[in-house]
Amino acid sequence: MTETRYIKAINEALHEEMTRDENVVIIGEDVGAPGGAFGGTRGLLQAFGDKRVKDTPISESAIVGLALGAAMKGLRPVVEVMFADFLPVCMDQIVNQIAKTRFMFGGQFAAPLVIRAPGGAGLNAGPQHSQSLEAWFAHIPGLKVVMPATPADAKGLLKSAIRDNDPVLVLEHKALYASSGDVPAGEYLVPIGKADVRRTGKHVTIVTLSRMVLDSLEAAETLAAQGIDVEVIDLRSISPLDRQAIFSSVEKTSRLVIAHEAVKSFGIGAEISAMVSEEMIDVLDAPILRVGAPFSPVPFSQEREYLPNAADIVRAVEKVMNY
Amino acid sequence: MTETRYIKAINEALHEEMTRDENVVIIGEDVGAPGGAFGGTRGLLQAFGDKRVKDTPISESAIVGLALGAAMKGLRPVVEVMFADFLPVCMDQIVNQIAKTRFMFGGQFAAPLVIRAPGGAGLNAGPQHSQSLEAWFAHIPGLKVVMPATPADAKGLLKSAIRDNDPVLVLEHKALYASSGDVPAGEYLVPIGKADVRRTGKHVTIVTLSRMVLDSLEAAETLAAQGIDVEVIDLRSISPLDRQAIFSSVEKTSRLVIAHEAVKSFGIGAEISAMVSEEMIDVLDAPILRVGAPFSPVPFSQEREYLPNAADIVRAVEKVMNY
Amino acid sequence: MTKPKDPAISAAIPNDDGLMDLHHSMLRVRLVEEKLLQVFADGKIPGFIHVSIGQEAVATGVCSCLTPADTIFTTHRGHGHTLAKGMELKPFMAEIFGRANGACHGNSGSMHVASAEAGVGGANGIVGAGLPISLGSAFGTAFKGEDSVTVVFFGDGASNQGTFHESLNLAALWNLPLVFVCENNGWAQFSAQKAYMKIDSIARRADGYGMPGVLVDGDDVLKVRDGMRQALARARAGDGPTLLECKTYRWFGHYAGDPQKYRPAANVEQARTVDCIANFEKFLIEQGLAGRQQLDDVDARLRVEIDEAIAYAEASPAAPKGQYLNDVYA
Amino acid sequence: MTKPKDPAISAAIPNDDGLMDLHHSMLRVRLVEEKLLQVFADGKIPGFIHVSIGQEAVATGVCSCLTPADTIFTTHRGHGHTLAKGMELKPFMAEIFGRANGACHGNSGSMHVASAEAGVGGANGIVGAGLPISLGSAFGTAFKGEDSVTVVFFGDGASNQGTFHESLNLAALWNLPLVFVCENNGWAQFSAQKAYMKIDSIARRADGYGMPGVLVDGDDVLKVRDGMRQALARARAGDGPTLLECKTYRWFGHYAGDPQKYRPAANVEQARTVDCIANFEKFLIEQGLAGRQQLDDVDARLRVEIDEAIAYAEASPAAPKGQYLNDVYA
Ligand SMILES: Cc1ncc(C[n+]2csc(CCOP(=O)(O)OP(=O)(O)O)c2C)c(N)n1
Ligand SMILES: Cc1ncc(C[n+]2csc(CCOP(=O)(O)OP(=O)(O)O)c2C)c(N)n1
Ligand SMILES: [Mg+2]
Ligand SMILES: [Mg+2]
Repeated sequence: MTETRYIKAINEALHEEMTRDENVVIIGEDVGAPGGAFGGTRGLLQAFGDKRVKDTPISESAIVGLALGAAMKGLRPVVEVMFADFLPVCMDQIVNQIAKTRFMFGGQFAAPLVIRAPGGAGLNAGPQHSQSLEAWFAHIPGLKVVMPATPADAKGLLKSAIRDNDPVLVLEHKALYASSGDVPAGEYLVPIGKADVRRTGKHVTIVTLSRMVLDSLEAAETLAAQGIDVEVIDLRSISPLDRQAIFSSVEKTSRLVIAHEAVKSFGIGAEISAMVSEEMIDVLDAPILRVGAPFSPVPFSQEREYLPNAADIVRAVEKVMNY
Repeated sequence: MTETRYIKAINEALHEEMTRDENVVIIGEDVGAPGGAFGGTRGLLQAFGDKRVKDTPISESAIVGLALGAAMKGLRPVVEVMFADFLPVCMDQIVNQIAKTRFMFGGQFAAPLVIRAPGGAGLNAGPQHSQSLEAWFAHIPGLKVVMPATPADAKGLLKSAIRDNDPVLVLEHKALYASSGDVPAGEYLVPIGKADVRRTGKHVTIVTLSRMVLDSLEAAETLAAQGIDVEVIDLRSISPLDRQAIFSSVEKTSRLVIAHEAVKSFGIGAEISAMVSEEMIDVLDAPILRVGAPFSPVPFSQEREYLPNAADIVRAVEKVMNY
Repeated sequence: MTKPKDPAISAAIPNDDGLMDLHHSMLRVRLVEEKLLQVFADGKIPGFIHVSIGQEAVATGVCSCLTPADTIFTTHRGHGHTLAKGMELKPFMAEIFGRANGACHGNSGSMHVASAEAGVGGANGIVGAGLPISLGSAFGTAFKGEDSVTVVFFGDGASNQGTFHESLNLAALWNLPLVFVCENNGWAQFSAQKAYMKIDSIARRADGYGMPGVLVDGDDVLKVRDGMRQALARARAGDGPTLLECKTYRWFGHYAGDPQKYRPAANVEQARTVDCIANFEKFLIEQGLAGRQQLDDVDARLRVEIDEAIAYAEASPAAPKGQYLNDVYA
Repeated sequence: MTKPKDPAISAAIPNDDGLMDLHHSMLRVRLVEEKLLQVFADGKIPGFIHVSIGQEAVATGVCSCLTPADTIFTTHRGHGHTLAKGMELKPFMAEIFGRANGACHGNSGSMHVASAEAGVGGANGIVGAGLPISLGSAFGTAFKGEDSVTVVFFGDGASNQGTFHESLNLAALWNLPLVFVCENNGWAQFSAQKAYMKIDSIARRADGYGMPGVLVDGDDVLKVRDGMRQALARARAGDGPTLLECKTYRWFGHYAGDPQKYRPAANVEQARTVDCIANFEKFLIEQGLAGRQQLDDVDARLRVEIDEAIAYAEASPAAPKGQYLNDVYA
């Protein structure tokens, strides 16, 4: 275990997987000598050469499609899309091609590739550089989607994603890149599709992910001071979703709050809420509340006011506790 | 009132709006002399000339972006995207440009344009020509999204969309194009954001839209024979969503089933379920159930087995009634 | 193209430089698609199909230069390319019929035929979407040190999609072993070429990427083959990609059943006077390379093969219940 | 470009063919951006900014030919274009500072400055995304019978996005009154041009659309203006679009604060010896069109204007609570 920054943990995962498997290749804009816009691919060109670390033109559709073709030929491409907001630029390749390749061709071809893209706000990057669009991808059969909240998960999930035989979208959070935490050195895999109980508690369950895990844990501290014992579940993967982890926790607490940074309406919180109320409405002692962003693009100057935070989570938990 | 086909109703709306407002222009692939892939723009070139009816290359991003620029200059473009499955091809223009234009520029520019696109399955068109992706668009602030189920709504919603000062995505259903129904002649507007109670009932509410309205009404008939009195709400718009219509009905019935053709997971049913359980959990006498497609791309040969249908709705209603 | 499995051909007549194979391949595509039109009209095929009748010289001219180790990517109008590349007829047909033993388990039909075995990376329903994927295929084989080549087919309409541009730029930049084959049949769905581009020849665009662009007569299988041979030689020598435009004509509607109100029947009739197969047969006979009877025998044998494939497809079972859930994830 | 609101200039010195306006415009952009770098380093501006210092001749040469009725679309590196087109400095600055009376209510900052009044259809944070939108602007004005022209700026990096291709094809096909200005500064973020395209000159791509492509020295404001005058004449005469490539150099990092480890400082120093403003001042003095003192006076007046705008922005209130909900729908 060493204290490592989130972006460094990603870099470590890439280094290790490239060492382990010579079919792992890195593709993206400025991923070579510059080491990526945020430093995720730093040192890889020097270590593995320009056969395996490929700088590309600004052509997201071509890049992501290229990864698919290479994966069909047995490579394990890891593509970096500089901001998750640019995924819409190559949406056809992701949704109509990559996600459907195995299905459309009856299993004749696989698409074992990874797309890494930083989402989320927090750097005042404005409406076209701050979005959280994970709900879209979770709705698409054929894709897997993970969103690490900690440096350890950033490493362990990425390593698992690279070894996965299906396409995995790794949605990193750019405001977490500079955060630090303990990261196991060397081989460390976090399974895709498994949530993590980040704090156990008995009064209310918070299901959350990515940056909002930090806000949720902060809220849990505040609430603990009021005698409210909160369980915090970090989903880590949203597709596949660890339904069992959610059900087990709510079974125990009978109360559920869901917190994510994306726009609340039609966000992933909706699915979790619907799924729980479908299966265990009688267990619930209060309505399921969701904390998410208001229905507006991410503003530049009012970003902090706009973003959901620990105080919003505290209020939601108080509401379900006082119901 | 005349018995009119859904596609003809769309065509009528376009004719009328082009006659009313000379700034309405039609843009898309094969929309001119051929009248569109499904006949929606038939006769418009002949009636209004090639200044207002513009055939384009196969360049969805350019087409949709062109509509935005034209709208900023005061035109009222109506773009046809041949299949809703191709919206991912121009997703950046829709989501990062069109949806955010008013916001990003502080209201200096507006984007009053319409994108028409047929979604849904039913013609064995396979995995890349049959999707229902409405949940994505409902998640994006700045867009409005409507999905007409009947010829009358197809006309009335499209006319309203063209007059709306915000961008409106009109998701038609290709399997409904040939369906007929009474359509008021001439001026007929269906307000955006208002649901329609297609059948009143007191035991259970079905919230549905687009093609599944027909299945829901069929299910309601079957259930009526068993003495179950179903209320069917046709959303018509999903953004903005008519929350009040849903709440009022559930207030009365205490039971809710949601039915849509899209993949169930992370579909719009999730939002509706979450919203209702958030606001009125104590009113509910049973869990909210969702009927939607399984988690797979739309298959070619097994399309009928794959698609949710009236029988699935009947089963869900029986389940909530017997709860 | 895998060699046609018809020993009678090579035994009976001189097959100088594979000419009889070219004939066999073109005629096979033609007869398959004519049959498909018929069974489609009979309502035996769900969904819709797009035929390439009249354009067979492109599929054959290009694929005759390839080995099974080479990979092609094609379009909604991909039957010809796929068969010329050597895909087995039975799984091809069963897929179009939507049966369990179709090449794709009936998941996807005519628009997505594919064969890993024959090096067919798949037809594609999204216009222009195959080009980016083909980049990766070429990159992948080069990465592995294989000397195989990737070919991507696309239409004149597709050449106006952004993916065309991004892909040609990247392929030229990386010197990929890739051939871009633009099958210019003059039409995109219901529109004629002049309605969607100002220039006549798509090959002209190659220069903007630093890549050679070559225009050949797509109705002459030998000219297509010559163009392809040169492009392949470049690719195999490590000299990078080529844009090969093959000018031809779409004889039928965009899809089977298209009433084609958008073009005068007379124009189509006129274009049909240039028949790549009839012309090639004439050439073979004139050159003394084959006799009419021999060609008719090929035709007869092909019809038997095709009838068998149709019978196979029709006799094949529907996909088992819930099959669509089996191929979503590994 | 609206005329600079500085009567002293035109009164005091001969302003042959607007030369002093060109100087004023370039220097204004330069001084504004130098100031922005400074206040950004001081932590007064949230988010990030991209400056165009060294490239002012492009913004000025192009926009000096335009009237407020003409419309431009620009990029993440759009300060220069926007100001040269005549956007007021105060709402510009207040937007970059994220204040309530910023041009966009503080919703979006440096990457999205826009001015309906000045004909600035907006900067854009998505590389290549402005091109499709510019099509509609040109279509819209032509539709209404206006004789105004639309100009879209984009970078060398952007010229590899699919949107470039689709937009040039459509503009040529429809003969739109549009000028595509490629500001080729040799870099896309952290990569040099040869890393993302095989050809040197983007203008070479115009031919593939049936459109003229013109390459000019983007560091010479008069050459840029000449190129633009010809492109504009074509557009206004109804002869359609032009691709005008202006070759220049990015003096600073991609964004303010970029450590630029990816390029040797010496190369940048070398490139900076070509300074469009210093060269133009030399020319003005040599031609006897201006004296050093006069130019310094312009500089001094601009600094006052800029300081006032900064003071205005800093004194401006933050956006009111919940402002972000106000501009989502009409
Ligand atoms: C992105 C996209 N846009 C539109 C379509 C509808 N469409 C299918 S084929 C076709 C015409 C294609 O023309 P071309 O590329 O010349 O190929 P051809 O049909 O002539 O073989 C169109 C518009 C599509 N499938 N995908
Ligand atoms: C679609 C998209 N991809 C990548 C980026 C990240 N990005 C911002 S600017 C830039 C470089 C653009 O280069 P160029 O077009 O030459 O413009 P310049 O910065 O040189 O003015 C990149 C890669 C983006 N904003 N949008
Ligand atoms: Mg064609
Ligand atoms: Mg540049």
